Amino acid sequence: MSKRGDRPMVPRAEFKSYYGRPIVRPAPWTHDIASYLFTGGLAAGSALLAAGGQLTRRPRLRRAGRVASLGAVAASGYFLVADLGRPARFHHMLRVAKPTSPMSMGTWIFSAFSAAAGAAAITEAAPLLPPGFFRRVLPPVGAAAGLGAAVVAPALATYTAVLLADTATPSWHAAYPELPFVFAGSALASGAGVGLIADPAPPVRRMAVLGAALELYGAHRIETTKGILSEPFTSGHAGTLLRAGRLLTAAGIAGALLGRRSRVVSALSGLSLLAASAITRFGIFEGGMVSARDPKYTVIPQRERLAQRNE
Amino acid sequence: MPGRTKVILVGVRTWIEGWPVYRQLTGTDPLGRGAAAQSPRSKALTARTETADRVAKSVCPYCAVGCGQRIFVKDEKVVQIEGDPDSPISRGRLCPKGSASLSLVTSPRRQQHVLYRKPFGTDWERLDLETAMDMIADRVLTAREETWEDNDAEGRPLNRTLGISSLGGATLDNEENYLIKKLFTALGAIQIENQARI
Amino acid sequence: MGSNSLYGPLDPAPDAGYVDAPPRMGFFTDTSVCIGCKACEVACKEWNAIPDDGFNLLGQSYDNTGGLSANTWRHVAFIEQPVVPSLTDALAAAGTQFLGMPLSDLPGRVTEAPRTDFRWLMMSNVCKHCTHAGCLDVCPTGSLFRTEFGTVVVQEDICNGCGYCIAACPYGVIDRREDDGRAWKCTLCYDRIGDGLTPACAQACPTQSIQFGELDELRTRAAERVDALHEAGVESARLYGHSEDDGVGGDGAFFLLLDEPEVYGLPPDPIVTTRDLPDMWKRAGIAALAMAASVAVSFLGRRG
Amino acid sequence: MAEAHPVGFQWVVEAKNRGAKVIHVDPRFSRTSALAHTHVPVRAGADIAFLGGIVNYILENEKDFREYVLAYTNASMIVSEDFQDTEDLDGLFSGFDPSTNTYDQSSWMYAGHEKHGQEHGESHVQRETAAGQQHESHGAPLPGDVPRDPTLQDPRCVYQILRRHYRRYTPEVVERLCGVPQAAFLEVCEAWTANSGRERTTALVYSVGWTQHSVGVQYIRTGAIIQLLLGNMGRPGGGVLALRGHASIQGSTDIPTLFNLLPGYLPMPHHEQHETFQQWIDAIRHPGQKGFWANAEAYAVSLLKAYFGDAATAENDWGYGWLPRLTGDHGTYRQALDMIDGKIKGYFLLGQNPAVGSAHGRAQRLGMANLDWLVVRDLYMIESATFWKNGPEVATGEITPETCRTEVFLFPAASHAEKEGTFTQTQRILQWREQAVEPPGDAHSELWFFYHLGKRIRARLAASTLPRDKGIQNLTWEYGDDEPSSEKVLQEINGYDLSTGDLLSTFNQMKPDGTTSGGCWIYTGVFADGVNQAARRKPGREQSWVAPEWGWAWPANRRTLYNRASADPDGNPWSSRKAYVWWDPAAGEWTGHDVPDFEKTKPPSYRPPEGATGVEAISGDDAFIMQGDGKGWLFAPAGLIDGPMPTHYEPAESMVRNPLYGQQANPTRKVYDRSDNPTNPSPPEQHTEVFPYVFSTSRLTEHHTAGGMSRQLAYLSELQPEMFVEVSPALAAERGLDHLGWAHIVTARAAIEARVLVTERLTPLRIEGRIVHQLWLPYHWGSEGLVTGDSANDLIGITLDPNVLIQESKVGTCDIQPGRRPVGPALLSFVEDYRRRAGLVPGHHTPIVTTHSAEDADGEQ
Repeated sequence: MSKRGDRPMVPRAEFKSYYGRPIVRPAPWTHDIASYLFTGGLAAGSALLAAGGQLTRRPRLRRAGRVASLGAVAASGYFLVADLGRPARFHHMLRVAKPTSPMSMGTWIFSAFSAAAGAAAITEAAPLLPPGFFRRVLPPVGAAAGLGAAVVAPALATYTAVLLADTATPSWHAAYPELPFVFAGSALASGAGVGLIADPAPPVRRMAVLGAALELYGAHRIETTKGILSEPFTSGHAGTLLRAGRLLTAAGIAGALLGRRSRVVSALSGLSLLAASAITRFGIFEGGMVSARDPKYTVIPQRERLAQRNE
Repeated sequence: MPGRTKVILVGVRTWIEGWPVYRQLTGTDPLGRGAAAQSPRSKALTARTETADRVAKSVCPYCAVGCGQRIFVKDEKVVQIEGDPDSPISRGRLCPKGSASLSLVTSPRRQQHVLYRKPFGTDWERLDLETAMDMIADRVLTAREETWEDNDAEGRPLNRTLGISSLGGATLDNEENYLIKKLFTALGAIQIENQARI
Repeated sequence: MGSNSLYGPLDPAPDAGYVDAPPRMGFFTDTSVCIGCKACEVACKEWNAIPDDGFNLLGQSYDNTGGLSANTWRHVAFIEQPVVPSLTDALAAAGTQFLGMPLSDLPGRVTEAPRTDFRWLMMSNVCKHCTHAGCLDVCPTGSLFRTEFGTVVVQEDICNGCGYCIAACPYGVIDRREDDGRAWKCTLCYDRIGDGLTPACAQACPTQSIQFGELDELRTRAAERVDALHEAGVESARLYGHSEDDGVGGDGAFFLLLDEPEVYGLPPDPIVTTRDLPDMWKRAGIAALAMAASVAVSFLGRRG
Repeated sequence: MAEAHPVGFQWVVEAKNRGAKVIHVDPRFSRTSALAHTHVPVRAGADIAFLGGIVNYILENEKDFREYVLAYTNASMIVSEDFQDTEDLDGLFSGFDPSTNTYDQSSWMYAGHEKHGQEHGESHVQRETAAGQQHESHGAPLPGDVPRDPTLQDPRCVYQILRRHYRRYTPEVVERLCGVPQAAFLEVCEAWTANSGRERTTALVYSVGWTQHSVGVQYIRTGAIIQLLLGNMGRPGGGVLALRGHASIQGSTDIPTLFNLLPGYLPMPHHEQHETFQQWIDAIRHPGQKGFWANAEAYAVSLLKAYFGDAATAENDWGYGWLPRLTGDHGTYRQALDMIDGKIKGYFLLGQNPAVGSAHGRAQRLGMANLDWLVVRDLYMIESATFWKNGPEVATGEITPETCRTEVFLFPAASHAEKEGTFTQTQRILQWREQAVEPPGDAHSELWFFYHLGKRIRARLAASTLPRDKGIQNLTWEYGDDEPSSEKVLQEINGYDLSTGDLLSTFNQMKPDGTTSGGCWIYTGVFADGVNQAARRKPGREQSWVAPEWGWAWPANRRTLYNRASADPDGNPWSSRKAYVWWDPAAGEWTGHDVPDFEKTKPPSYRPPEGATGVEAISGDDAFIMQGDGKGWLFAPAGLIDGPMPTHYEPAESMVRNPLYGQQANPTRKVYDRSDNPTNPSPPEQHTEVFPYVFSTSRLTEHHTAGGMSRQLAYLSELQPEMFVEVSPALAAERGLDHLGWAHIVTARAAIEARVLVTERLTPLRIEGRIVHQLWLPYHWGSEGLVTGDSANDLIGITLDPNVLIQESKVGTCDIQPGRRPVGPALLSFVEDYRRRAGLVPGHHTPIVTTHSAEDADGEQ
């Protein structure tokens, strides 16, 4: 983690703009989309947790993972449709399948995942049914669906990184090599968070640590290696969010490792990881917006790129 | 029964074939960025000038350059006003004001009824057109009578009234200015002016 | 679908599946003859019945529109450039950003001598109808599509207002309309050119600063115009968006400018985000594998 | 031009692309300047100093196109010995009478013809009746044979008089008076002279803001003198083009809804000068004079036949007795002041908005508040219709709805798309508009309104036996039943051969014996061969570059006037490149790209016999056939009230003492010396520091005149949404004005507020050794519409040019202070305080004659 305190200010290069107005336009998305980044990641993480639980015969983990995944999928669906300018036309997303559009690919990924995660979660209700055909058929269907969801989960968790990066928003685009790792790590951490609350078994702790590691590695590179384009992630509101996210992640991991014996500490560290994941997503979201609103983040890097190319 | 199912099948087939994803897989636009994604509405798009009932040759009402305008009419409503490419003066071009002629002519803010404000009144009231015309005719003659001058101090003819004034004409047609000047002159009302004086 | 489908020189209409497509049409906007009359703004709004942008004095010289938006598909920019020697030095000394605004408060700025020279740049900005259009690539509903003329159009009967195109445009052109929810931008008068007519702005432009025609023809005409201006001593004339080798494969609507692009609010080196898309998916794939591996490692360890 | 005539400006861009040098002279850097090679910022109101400097440059360096000047101008003519110039009389010409502030012009006459000159009484009447406007279609009256010195050496020949008059207008004086550095000034002189002469021409284009000066007509005269000296008149790519403001303002002076003219620039009869028909006719055609104007009687009789039809007979002088007579100044400003005094009962406003568009807005509105009734016909709700409830005076309490007695009628009018008829644009081309749709609701054309108003009035007076009603009873007034036919009216304007009923094809067919009719002789030919020539629409690309088959230009479809001058005295083009009209000896007629402005078959070698008059007296090399002497006038022996040669006078409101002469401002300007029409003090008066800045007003591309046709439309209102004032950074610093902040501007008439735009496009000028700041205001705003604001014309007083009675609204002095203006009654005391500090207290009279020698003889008006 880079030390806080004063960043070396980029020298006030003299650059021109049109009355200080933005050159590119920030995405019109509200915080619904930032929330979806979190719930999408949580759904993926939970599905993986559930699959892990399923394969290592930890029913409580399986059940918690599947239910959390279903909840997250429902929340994601709401956020995605609510943010549309014309919500009634949400089904137009399935009109095309365009490889050049991460959101088009993402829609199909999300649909497939939702179907699988939904099915898996429903089968959890099998025990409540009266004995008979369904009660017998559901569990194996659930198992297959659970594995299906787990297979799609990594794509669900990382396509959103490609979606943000595949824009003209300077800081998002510049972060494309590392953003998927942040989102993958963040998804794992939030999944592990669910696990820590439900059944803090060692795999969950390992999953939390690995997730946090991935996330911190990605965030660190984004905040330090992008030159002026790192600035939006390290200063202002976005900077505060990302730093808070890191603190909560550290706390969560510490809790997960040290508080092995206490269910309460494990649950708290789970919550901390979940919160960290959400806050990190909002931080990334906000940083991108800032980089689109100030013309210098568009002009200066492009001028430097031109200078290098012309040497 | 088979008839109806055939119709449903055909319906389903055309629906499928209309589905851009299907057209991506089977057509010449796999990435779905052009031909496959075009909607029926887009395919059928046409300019409203081509579907107009008639075109009137006109001239812009704003400044004295006299740019040619073509006014397109559909169902007795003006649907577009743009430059007349035939005009050797403007070659089909217009300025911002000329280009706003469609709004000028069709704006809901245009006055459509006679309004009347009685002396010491605090607001407008509606007035029937024919009644208003009669009221104006009476007032013109009354004012004319009250201020008529047959001769000057030396007995030379004046034959006029200074009780009526009129301002306006540079935005009007020559034919309108002609009738205005002709009527007021015959009435002896000489205080006729227009924007040429400001 | 050819090799340059995502990046590099390309004739976009055939690549987008049109069999024997008409020649690619576009705009060449020669700002050296623009008189800032805004006929293009009004003619566009009248033809497309676009709502007004509100009545706000912006103080950006004679630009009270602000910029391209869902309700402004042609925007005339105004930049007042006093070339008073003391101004440029004062600016450098103060290290402030010259934002194109007339600065009345700058020390030493109030000179006795009348200004030595003055330039008032005017430019009618429009959607670039890029060869590689970020907005079109990212559109998840297929509302944004490539027309047979090689132009980029939003289909208002399809768009659900997801807003992705707005973030993807390297020029910040397209925008979502407040009360309507859908994205809107210049259609290069797709309905008019379909009937062989000239787009409304090009038809109205009094000095033919806006020229509409076949893109190849416009590119040769523009090159000749730049040479003519250079011979006439206008050294600062340069083309912008004309070259197929730029970051968006060349613009369908390109410009002749008299100063750096950013002075007009244009990006100096725009690159379509789709160029890096394959690399992005590769990166995401690695992260996904890392994720799967992490879970595997987590659960395959000693049962604890 | 790019600001107010953008589509016309395409031709400047075309010329520029073909290598023409474009120079823009304007106090403010405008969108025209942005496309010009050179912008020359000048002090508003000093144009004659600038142009006089160019005349000086031409004459001192002998750069005039000598053959052209000798052949086609009155340079060689000898002026009367009695003539004394402003150089001799400290800024006045000979013949000035301080009691009437007019000139006895006889001393300006050519030698030996002093008795033809105009004496005082006549000049006074000429000023009162804006007689200058008659000369839009013909020159002033003048005898034929005049002494000359072709060697141009005689000290009393026009050429030498001109040289002496402008000898002191050196580049150094131009710099002192206009603030133009000498280098920039000389660049203009060199460019103008280098691009004139046999092979090259220069065009002078002005917007009619030039006429809105107390010396407005003389501005245009100076431009004409330069173009004559350089041989640019009558030639392609040359001449003087006026960019007029309204769609048919040229039409509204040709067929004048103006008090002093009848159609075709015939003068309205004057009670004293034209008591009888014969006096009226002789006053127009001046028997013994040469030139086309000689057969004016035919034009006058044809007009009366058009008005009164069969009732007009030789016995009753064609109904001349029924015409009303002028007694003096009945202009719109005189009327506004009379309205304030309660002398006027009723007022018609026909597509005009004086509450915002006319000078001295407050006087206009106070006048309307004292009428019996007001009829407003317009497309939209305009300020002149709601002065009684939304006007600024309602806010100050001067007018309250409850106490305002004016009855107001607002009639909806038809737009240009809802009626057919002709506009006459600024190149004199009549263009017929087809009707697209019917007018909505109760809206009607003015044709309909006045036709039916006339029918109602004639019905009411049908039985009258009063002599005053004879005119209206005998009027020909039959144009159809409901919607009158515009075509029928245009045909009446064109005129008929009454014996055959055929439409006339040229005004030469008009007869003075009552056998022909014609509502406007200069428009005769618009229905040549019975065809509506104004409706012709042959595409420009299928015609020559003169495009004669699009619409119809008066007179006789001639597109460039005085085009005889595009050929040398022998009839050969001055240059093949610039050939326009020439003599074809084989065919024995004039031919070329345009309708020759000369008798078709009169050879260039023709010389008139001794004692010839009228058309016969025009010789083969008299290119200016409408002038009394057939020549272009470098020196105007008659016809102009304020002098034979343009002279630099300071504007009526200035802070600069005229350094060239004791006479400060135009001594013959029309002044209304009343307490409700004060003028800011100018040297030699005291307190000029109260209003220390110069202001000018003009238009924006996005708005139209008083805003009635632009501030009601969203797409134009959003482009320029608020009233603003432009100030230079230097003035902003001096007065503490912030960019986008508020400021209020004050004159002796009013105070208005506006947002501040600080811009380098205005620059301080060094005048007479000190810095003069100029600020600029658009004049489109008013209290109605989608975007509203204060009206710039409220600031401006009523001081008029003597020749055409147009107000000086292009230059004035003012003060500007940061922040918004006071509101309510406080506004009145605020402006009153300024007046007091400026010494404009009751009993103050603005001095007119300020020459050092003159005792303070204050001329009465």
